[in-house]
Amino acid sequence: MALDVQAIRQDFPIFQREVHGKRLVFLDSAASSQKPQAVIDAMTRIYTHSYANVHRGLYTLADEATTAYEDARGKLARFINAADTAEVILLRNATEGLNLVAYSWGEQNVGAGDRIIITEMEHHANLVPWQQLAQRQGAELAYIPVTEAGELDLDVLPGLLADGRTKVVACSLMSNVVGTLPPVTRVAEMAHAAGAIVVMDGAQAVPHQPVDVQTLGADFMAFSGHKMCGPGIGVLWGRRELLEAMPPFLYGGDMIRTVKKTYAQWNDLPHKFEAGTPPIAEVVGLGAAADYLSALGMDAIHAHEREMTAYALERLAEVDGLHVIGPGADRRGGVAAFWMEAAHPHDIASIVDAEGVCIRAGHHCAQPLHECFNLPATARASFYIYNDEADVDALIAALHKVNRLLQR
Amino acid sequence: MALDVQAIRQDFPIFQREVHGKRLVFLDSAASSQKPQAVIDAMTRIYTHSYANVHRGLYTLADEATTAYEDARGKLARFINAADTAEVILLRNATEGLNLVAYSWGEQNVGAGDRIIITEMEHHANLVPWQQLAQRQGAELAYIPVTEAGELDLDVLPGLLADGRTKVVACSLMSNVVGTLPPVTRVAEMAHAAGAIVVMDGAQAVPHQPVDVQTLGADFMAFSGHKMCGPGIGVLWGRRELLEAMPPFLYGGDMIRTVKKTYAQWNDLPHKFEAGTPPIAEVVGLGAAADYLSALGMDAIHAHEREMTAYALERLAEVDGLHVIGPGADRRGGVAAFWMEAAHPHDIASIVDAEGVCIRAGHHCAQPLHECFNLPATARASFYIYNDEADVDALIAALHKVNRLLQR
Amino acid sequence: MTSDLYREQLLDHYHNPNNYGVLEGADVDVEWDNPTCGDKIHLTAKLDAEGRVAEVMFEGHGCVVSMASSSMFTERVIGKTPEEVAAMSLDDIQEMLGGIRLSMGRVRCALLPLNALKRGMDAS
Amino acid sequence: MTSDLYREQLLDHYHNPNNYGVLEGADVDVEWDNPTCGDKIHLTAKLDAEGRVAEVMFEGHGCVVSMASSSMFTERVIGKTPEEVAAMSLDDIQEMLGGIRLSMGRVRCALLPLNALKRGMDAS
Ligand SMILES: Cc1ncc(COP(=O)(O)O)c(C=O)c1O
Ligand SMILES: Cc1ncc(COP(=O)(O)O)c(C=O)c1O
Repeated sequence: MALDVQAIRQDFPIFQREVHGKRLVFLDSAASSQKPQAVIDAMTRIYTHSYANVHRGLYTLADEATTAYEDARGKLARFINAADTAEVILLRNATEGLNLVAYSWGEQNVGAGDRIIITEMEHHANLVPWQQLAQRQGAELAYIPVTEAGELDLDVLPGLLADGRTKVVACSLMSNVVGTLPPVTRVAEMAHAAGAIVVMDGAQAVPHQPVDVQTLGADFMAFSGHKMCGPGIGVLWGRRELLEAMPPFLYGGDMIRTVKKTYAQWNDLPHKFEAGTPPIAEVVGLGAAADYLSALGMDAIHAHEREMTAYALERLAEVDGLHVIGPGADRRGGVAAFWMEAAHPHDIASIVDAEGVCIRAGHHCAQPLHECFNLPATARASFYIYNDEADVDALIAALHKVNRLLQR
Repeated sequence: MALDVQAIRQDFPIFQREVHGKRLVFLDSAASSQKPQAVIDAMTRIYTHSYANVHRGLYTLADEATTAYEDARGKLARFINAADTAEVILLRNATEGLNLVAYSWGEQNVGAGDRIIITEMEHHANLVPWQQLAQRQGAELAYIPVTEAGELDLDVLPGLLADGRTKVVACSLMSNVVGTLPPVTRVAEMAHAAGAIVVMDGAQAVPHQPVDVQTLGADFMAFSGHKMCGPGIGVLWGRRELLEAMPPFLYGGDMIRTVKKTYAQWNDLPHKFEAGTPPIAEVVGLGAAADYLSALGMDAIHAHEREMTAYALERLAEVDGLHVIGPGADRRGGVAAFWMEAAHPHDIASIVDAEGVCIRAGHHCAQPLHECFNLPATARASFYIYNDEADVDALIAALHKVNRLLQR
Repeated sequence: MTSDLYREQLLDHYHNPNNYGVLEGADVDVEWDNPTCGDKIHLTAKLDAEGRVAEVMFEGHGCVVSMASSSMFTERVIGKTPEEVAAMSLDDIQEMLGGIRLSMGRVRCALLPLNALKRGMDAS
Repeated sequence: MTSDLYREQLLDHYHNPNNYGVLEGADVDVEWDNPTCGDKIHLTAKLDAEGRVAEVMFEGHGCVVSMASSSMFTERVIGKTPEEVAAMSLDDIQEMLGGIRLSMGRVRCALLPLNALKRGMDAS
């Protein structure tokens, strides 16, 4: 079933506004997506009807809030097909999820002389925590290189894994710049065979394609609510055995079973990793977002974005002096990062903004990846459920204007 | 100017609902407060009008979102009279703020043989992070005791500070159980004279009374947005020199200046401590909450709650076999924790809920404090801007019903 | 929901619990608590030759739900094998309490005697 | 706002910058960049006997804002004392660029030459 983009756009109130008198063409969902009315309403409903702090209240309002909060956790567990709802930890953002693993699992399991393997295409969120962990522990940080085509060069992996010193392999399910979809299941098999655990960054994948943590091969996976039609929160999924063996990360209310003056005992999963008051309405909103996406169908969403991406790559090739980085449309998700001979990425973004087109310019929190391409920055368009070919056409027209203004 | 509680209640849509066919009497704001329409609207407006990821976008939507986000930070800085907006760090909750200090400042500055002083009345959020830091670093954890009247016994403090081994004193501005307002400025003077820094837990104070971080004597102070009419986020304020000297806590996007494969350099304050995508609409909502409270006037709010508390303590004394713990009304903020001879706190909360009255039962994340009173749990009523004497009357009537049901 | 909790039957068990006390020479002897609220139970049980629950007594303090649940539980489990006890769930307890749906905050209270016995039988 | 940035005057400076190149025997020689976007500048300056800026040249690459700002800046700072340079702010740069209000994402670009010179004068 193809997506009905016109109908979907009606669900998102922001598309009723214009920018500089032009139709809003939002091509920056890889940074953060827009929100449908159903998600906004779910949060408003909590605040206007059932708000109270969760988990510790015995009155009706608190029970309603707790039930809504835990129901949302259940929805998120089903969304990624987690075997166990208690494996779903609700956090600030994907970044916090990856840091939690690097601190709590990492400091317990990675020691001097051990190796951590990541890839050159990681977002800083799945790079700097490992780099700093390696520094703190005296471990080695090794990179799987990225080829000119923007793919992982897995040839180095067997050699890196051979000595058994590798404790963790961290890899993105999809690059937020080149759009590459690495063969993560194969990476995971190799890593597991060598005794390493596998941490996957699902921030760009979970919003856009079906993800099943039971077949993926990951031991941990983090993703962001705000990139999947939800508010600004994040999720960490992890295998129960690993989560249970880990020490807590943040300490405070709700994550304890008992506190004495000289010691404390920890609460059960998932609460052990959720210290203090959570963003209650936001979690409920993210549950509504999972419902919204599931109703559209993750397969349909993925197919729609593939079509959009193929069309976009075709049309971008028409623009004089424009170069897209990364693999072909059949091997990538819905993002296209590019550079132009005549214009700095900042200028591209500013000039197309005047036409109502929102794209991002910069290193997209992936400086080492940009170094592979010898570019300090790129412009990036990314696609989601509310984009169609007319959006791509608007982008292309605006890019021609960039050339008219800045080519000489 | 006295508060016009009837008018205020009109601002909070939740008071249009009933519970079990009864008027909603919400006496659990110490756990989390209700939200006025102005706050809900501020968040909805971002989602329906100006949503995009912040800080890295050059297009109009991103600029509007970033401006709204940073404006809100400015409002919060003014709300606590911070000298510098960059000293205001926006986090998940107060708990995360206290953990950030314990990890980032603590691991750098507290070593084996050093001492950390906290009080017996701390919420677990300002207790467990220090307890665990002490364990990790081999430092000593000392407690300022709580007297039978629920006050701090400061007599022990000079002795504890005398040997110069104390690196940090952490203290709440107001107990969330006994309501005590400790003499924090005096504690801070003594601590500073002994060379220690002072971390204050403002979670119960900032929503209820004027707080000026420039005269308070704190080096760090954490508080929660959700207890002051805002959504589920938190704030850490810290002195610039200290924040600048500290290593980052969470690593990822936005908190870096440069990332190379082998090292990274950090961004300026406050971004250094805000890794990844923040809860954008929620921060804007908290800015609106600060505006809302400022318009009522923090002095007026404080005076209103003092009156409410005095009235409540007077009326609670009428209930047979009921015992309030903590100091008199002139020495406490707007909470009253109590126990009843005839009823377990759980039963108290459940039975008054049937009358529409929301109170909390349990240890309120303060187990060591409850141990001082030899009670595993208490029931707690707490007051805010939308409560009036009729709410207290409803509570008292419901408590008489508890006795009727369970006294024998 | 609330009214269900405080209806006559549960209040009777709360005020006049069955099998209140400690069994001499018990095969199972366990203390268990809910630190969140301070509910505490000391549960003792004798097993028959096949390992079935033959006799149970409890002592403790807590809310109406935990105490009434404990009182009713001491009768409900008689004759059960360790496997049958291990298989008992929240649903069974809610049914035992008269078919009520407990709010999330009360689940642990109601489960206090079951969790104590499960733990005690594991250890014995 | 956007149209302001790309009006004739700034584009002229971008395409035909003033004082583009490197000064021989400079008193101030500094490289400075915005890692976020890759804007880079190499700025050289000579000071007169009183320490005032006598001559400035720049080389580099970046967006229209950073390059036009650098070009205009090389003329705007002539004759300024170190204190006067240190006192220059975003407002001055916005005024220099023709009285535009820069969006938050563009502030660092516009400040590139000023920040470079401040840093260079501190070091010299
Ligand atoms: C005194 C005190 N400190 C800290 C906290 C923790 O706040 P949060 O749950 O928002 O992190 C609370 C509230 O629960 C509190 O009352
Ligand atoms: C691949 C990838 N990983 C991680 C992140 C970090 O997500 P967040 O900012 O929500 O923590 C992002 C998005 O910014 C991303 O694209």
